[in-house]
Amino acid sequence: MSRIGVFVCHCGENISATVDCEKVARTSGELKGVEFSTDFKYMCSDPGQTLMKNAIREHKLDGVVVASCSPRMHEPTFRKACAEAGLNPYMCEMANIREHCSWVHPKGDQTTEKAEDLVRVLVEKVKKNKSLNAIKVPVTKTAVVIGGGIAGIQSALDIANCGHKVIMVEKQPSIGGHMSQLSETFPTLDCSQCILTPRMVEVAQHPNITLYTYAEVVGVDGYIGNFKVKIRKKSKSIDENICTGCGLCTTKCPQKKIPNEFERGLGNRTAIYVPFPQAVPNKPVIDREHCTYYIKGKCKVCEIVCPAKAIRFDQEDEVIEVEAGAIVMATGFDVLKPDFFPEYGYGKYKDVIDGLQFERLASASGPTGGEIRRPSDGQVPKKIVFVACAGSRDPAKGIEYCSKICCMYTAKHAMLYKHKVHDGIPYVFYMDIRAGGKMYEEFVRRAIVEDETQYIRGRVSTIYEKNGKLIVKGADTLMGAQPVEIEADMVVLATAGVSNQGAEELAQTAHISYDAYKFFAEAHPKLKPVETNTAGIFLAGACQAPKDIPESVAAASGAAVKVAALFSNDELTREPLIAVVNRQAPPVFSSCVGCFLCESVCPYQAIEHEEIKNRNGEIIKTIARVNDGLCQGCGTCVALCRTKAIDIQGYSNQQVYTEVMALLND
Amino acid sequence: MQEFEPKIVAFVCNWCTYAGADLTGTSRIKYAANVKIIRFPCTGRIDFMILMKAFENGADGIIVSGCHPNDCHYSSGNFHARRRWIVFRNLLNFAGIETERIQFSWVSAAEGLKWADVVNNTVKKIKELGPNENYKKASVSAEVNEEGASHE
Amino acid sequence: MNELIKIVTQLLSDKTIGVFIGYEKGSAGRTRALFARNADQAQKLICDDTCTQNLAGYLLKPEIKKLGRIGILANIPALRSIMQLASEHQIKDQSLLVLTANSDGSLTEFCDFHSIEKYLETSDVNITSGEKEMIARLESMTTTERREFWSREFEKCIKCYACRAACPMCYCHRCTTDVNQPQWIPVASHEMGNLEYHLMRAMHLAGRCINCGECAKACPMDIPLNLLTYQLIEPIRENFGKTAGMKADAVYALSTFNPDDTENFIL
Amino acid sequence: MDKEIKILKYGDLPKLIGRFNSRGFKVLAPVRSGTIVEINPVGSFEEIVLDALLTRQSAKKVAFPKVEKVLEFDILKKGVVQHPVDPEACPETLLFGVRPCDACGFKSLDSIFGDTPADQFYLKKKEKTTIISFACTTADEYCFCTSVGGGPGNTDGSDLQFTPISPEELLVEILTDKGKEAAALFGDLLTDASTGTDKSQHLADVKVVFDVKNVVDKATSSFNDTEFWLDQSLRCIGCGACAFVCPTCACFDLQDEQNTKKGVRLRLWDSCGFSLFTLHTSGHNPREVQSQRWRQRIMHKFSYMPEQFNGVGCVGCGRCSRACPADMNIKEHLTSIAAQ
Repeated sequence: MSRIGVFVCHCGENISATVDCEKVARTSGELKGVEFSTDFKYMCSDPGQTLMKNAIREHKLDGVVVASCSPRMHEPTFRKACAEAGLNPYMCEMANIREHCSWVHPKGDQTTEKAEDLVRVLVEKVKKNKSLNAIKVPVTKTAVVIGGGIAGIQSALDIANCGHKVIMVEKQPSIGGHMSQLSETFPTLDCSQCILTPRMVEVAQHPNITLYTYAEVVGVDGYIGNFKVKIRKKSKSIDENICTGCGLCTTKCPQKKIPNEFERGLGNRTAIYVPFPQAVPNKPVIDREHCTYYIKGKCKVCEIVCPAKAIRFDQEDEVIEVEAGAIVMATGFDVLKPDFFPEYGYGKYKDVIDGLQFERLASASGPTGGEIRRPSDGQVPKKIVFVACAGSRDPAKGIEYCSKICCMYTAKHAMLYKHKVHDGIPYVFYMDIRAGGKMYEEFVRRAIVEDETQYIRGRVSTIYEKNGKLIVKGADTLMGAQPVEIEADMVVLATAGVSNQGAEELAQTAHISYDAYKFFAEAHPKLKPVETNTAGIFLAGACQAPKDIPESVAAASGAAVKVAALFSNDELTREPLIAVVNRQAPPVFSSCVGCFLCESVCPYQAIEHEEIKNRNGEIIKTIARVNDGLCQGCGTCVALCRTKAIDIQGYSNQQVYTEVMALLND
Repeated sequence: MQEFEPKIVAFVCNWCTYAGADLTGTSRIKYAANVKIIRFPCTGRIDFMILMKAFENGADGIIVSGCHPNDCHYSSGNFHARRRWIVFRNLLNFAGIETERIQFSWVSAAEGLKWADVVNNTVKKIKELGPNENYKKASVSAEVNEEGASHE
Repeated sequence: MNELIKIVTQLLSDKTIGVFIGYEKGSAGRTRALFARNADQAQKLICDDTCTQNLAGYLLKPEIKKLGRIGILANIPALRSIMQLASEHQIKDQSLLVLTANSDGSLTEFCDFHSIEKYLETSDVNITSGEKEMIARLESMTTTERREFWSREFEKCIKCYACRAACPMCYCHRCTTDVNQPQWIPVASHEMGNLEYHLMRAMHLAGRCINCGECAKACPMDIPLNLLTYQLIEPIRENFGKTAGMKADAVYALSTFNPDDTENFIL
Repeated sequence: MDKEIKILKYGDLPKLIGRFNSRGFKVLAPVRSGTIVEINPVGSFEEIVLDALLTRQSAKKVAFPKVEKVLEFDILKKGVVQHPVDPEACPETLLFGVRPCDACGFKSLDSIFGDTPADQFYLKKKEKTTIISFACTTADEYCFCTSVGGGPGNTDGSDLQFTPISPEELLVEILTDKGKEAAALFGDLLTDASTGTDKSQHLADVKVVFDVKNVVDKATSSFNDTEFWLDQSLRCIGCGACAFVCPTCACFDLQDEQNTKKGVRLRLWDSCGFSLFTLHTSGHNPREVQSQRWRQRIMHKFSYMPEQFNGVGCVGCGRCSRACPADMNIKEHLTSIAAQ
């Protein structure tokens, strides 16, 4: 005979506004096996938990049902409380009467009845619960950081400085990411390269960090503490150990007219190249798509000139597998391809560029040496129009969110321009100016007041070229939406920040969830911002949503701390909600017949063959056994097992069966 | 006579649809109260027999929902489930049991609105279909089949 | 036929096998299983077109296993049963001595699973046209008509489990029906108990049924049970490209998947 | 009572059935259902099939149905409230057109269910049932009633027995008081039989194939002959078909069907042929293999029954043999036992 305790939470008004909590507590008290039931303003609060603990001790409860919010929110909280009161934490279940009831139904009897139903279901379930003990698994104290932008760099350094091994994987030939492309950074206008490159070098030289550039993650197996990560090291066609990085090859390469990705196509590079002067590692790779040798089968100039004899044309991609205890996703973001806006004529008119291209123009190490010149004729533009929200906050274009960083960098661009072209006039078309952040509003003010940037509130409808000028047509909504037309020399589009291409595939490879925009999804929007739903995989930076540098760095450090905490123990305790094969007395031993159909159904190769032998060592029977280190508790085997020989703890056949019984027979 | 309020059980996976339904709540989107959720780790865990039990015990409709293909938290549970349902629906249909009473859906953790739609549409559909007499009349509570009684 | 007796007598006398499962004349013109353990018993062996029973069901019977290595006269359904049982780890390669009677009356002995697979590739493993028609007829009915058809049939069921006992794929030591914590399937032979038992059985045989029809033949109440599992054969082949009992190392249709499996019913 | 003999016209049978119907009797008789003939309720004579040798199932289900509710209960917070089922709550029943072997089968059931503690659920139904059997004019090779003390015209267990003595006429034997009461319902349709009318010449010829006494002795003495039973039972696949169609098999199982609120307790047919029949919770099974279960079936009918009550627990209808998927022919097996 069970002694269940039912604790109904008002959650302030969140539940009690539409559900009669007293009634739920009262009626659940009438259920068979319920020894104690009560309702309380905030069950999760200290007094709430104390009330619960006292009830457990006082009434010798052997099971607890907390009727409150989603178990995805507070299950750990209440299970911990039970444990502290001496009750096995897995004897605690939660009835979700907030997200699944009070918040989605109007005040009324039907809503209260539903709450009562949900409680009854969980009461019946908890009667079938079994005391379980956490599973201990070893932790590999190595982290894989995917992405070598500022977020990845920050995470890697923080983890490495905690004394743990880090493997950084970057798909480009150099780490640095988008930040290395920036000229100056808001709101301080300090040089991006100057603050970033020391960190890049630190990564390269850190004893705890192994760096794989020009590499991609192609497989993730295993589970928290015990991941196996497959990395494809794309062939660089050089022997990094021998190459001295003298750069002679890059000067001699006959292919000189390849648009430079780092310069966003504003400059050129050779086929064997180092993406930018401060690249880390500062060693070239051969771009096989453009290399004469790979196209025509002859050339090999680089090989001839290389003093170190480091060129390896026959080098092949290599796939290595590393073991890791945790993974940090820091794959960053991308900007919307401006050809997204035919009306703005990007691609058609050379002088319509995007923000990143402007960064390169403004960068001292950029194609123009830091002078703002038109891509078309190299002239210094006297009038520049900056178009904010190019794509962002535009349901029509399919992007409803605010890219967040554009307002700030547009203001920065205007300033940079003004500082370089004193007689020039910057215009900014904007919807709203969002400058939340330390010193941000002040920064925008400076752009407007000190640098006389013309801010025009309104959208740009079209841009077209007329005798060497770009005609920008828009409307000024603050002046009664009267039409505005500006003859500009150059237009800069603050294109929306979007998820990196390949993000979806990577998410699927790593088995983490992602949102409608293919940004990786956090486990909880407020309380678990750097965790994913997959234990042991964390998020850093703009792969989660558009973020500026300080935010990315903060998130990266946050993720690093999560990893460090995970690595702080040699063993990690896992929830025992896994599959088990039943065992019985001889001569049956188990109702498993050893058909092993469960073997192929298991996503984690967790099914093993167990031979049952008699005293003479002869095999009587071969049955399935679950490896509790590998089993993740999906239960697919359970649904497949004809004899019901395999069952899953926490969602056992007894439990789900009785839940259905309880739900439908009221 | 008052309107028929169908009993509908939803078997959902913990990672996508359960979280999606949480989001529906967090977003305060309203939906019919007829549907009650039973939480499973994964659609792969959902045994066809639990669906039969639901019908046997008087469910008028059933919702089975989990992660979209490729999004399964366990990578393939929903793929196995999908095969199971393809076969099971075939069988039910052949046995003369209305498959319309089971609504399958993929609802991700981000699709709070979709969950509300799935629920409301299912409730609407089941109301049109009416009570699940076919299955109920054979259920435990019904008079036990005295010999020959069923012929009368 | 004499050839069969000769071979089996030899196999038994030189102890290659401990028992040979074949056919003998039964009562009222029936043909039934014979378990020859010595030369005398082997004399009763027959081999003609009345030998239609699928004898593979006997392969896993404990008392028969105890008789030593098993030889069997396997018809096509039996050969497929052996393949399916092998794929479910119930029979090891070369543990059996398998004979089959060809259409011309000659006998073939299989040295291993592979040779059985080859043999089956060229054999007709389809359900009969009569069975096809019956299924088509049922499919042409309305849902309600089908429901009535089956409730009339299931009403007759007395839960004697002859279908289960006769099925070579129902080898579980403990059938789901006998699982009582929880009691998934009502034990009683009332309408619900019968309906759920037969649905459960059909589901558990989906993708495993090798259409030997033993279940229907065994049913003392003449319920056409085989149709339940037969009608799943085609969809499973169509959707998943799998046919049961053709390969010893086959992966079960429902324990694997294809990311591109298509359906039209999931929102 | 000493029996009366009368004559009834075939043509009056519809009237006869009509009388019982109008008297509120539940009339059960052989009717065609699909491919088989079964004993089921009938509204009119037209539905009845009299030319079938035997119905697929025996007549036992009339008093011992395959599923029978014996208790209802409610589950409350504290304890359970029981609602017993009243055994009396069963209709007056006429069982019409069954074979002598079926009627005879009730003798075994009476002794089993009548034994202390008396089983009211069976007895009350039986008590309220009047049995009109039809003597057999044909038989098939599975029949062996004469070898177990019965016969095509055996009247044991029947209240009335009809024997076709000509295409138009039936010889009516009124055998019991219950039979007399029933006959009163259609007395006007009966005419006196000319003295010396002998039904035996009209009966089917069923040869005696073994001496049942031998079977009883040999079965009992060969209990430990494992090889013998194994040899007999290798073909057996362990289903319950034989037991469920058998007119004398009386084993049952009690099952509760309940949800969290209420439940019913059901009595269901069971079979000693099932491996689960004797399985202990511990996993131990005293009848571990099928040969032991087959032996049990034979022993129960031909050793234990004669020991406990008088007479064997088999009426020689041969249903089990006809129903057996594996062609376990009991007549053949018994003959071999007797010949041991």
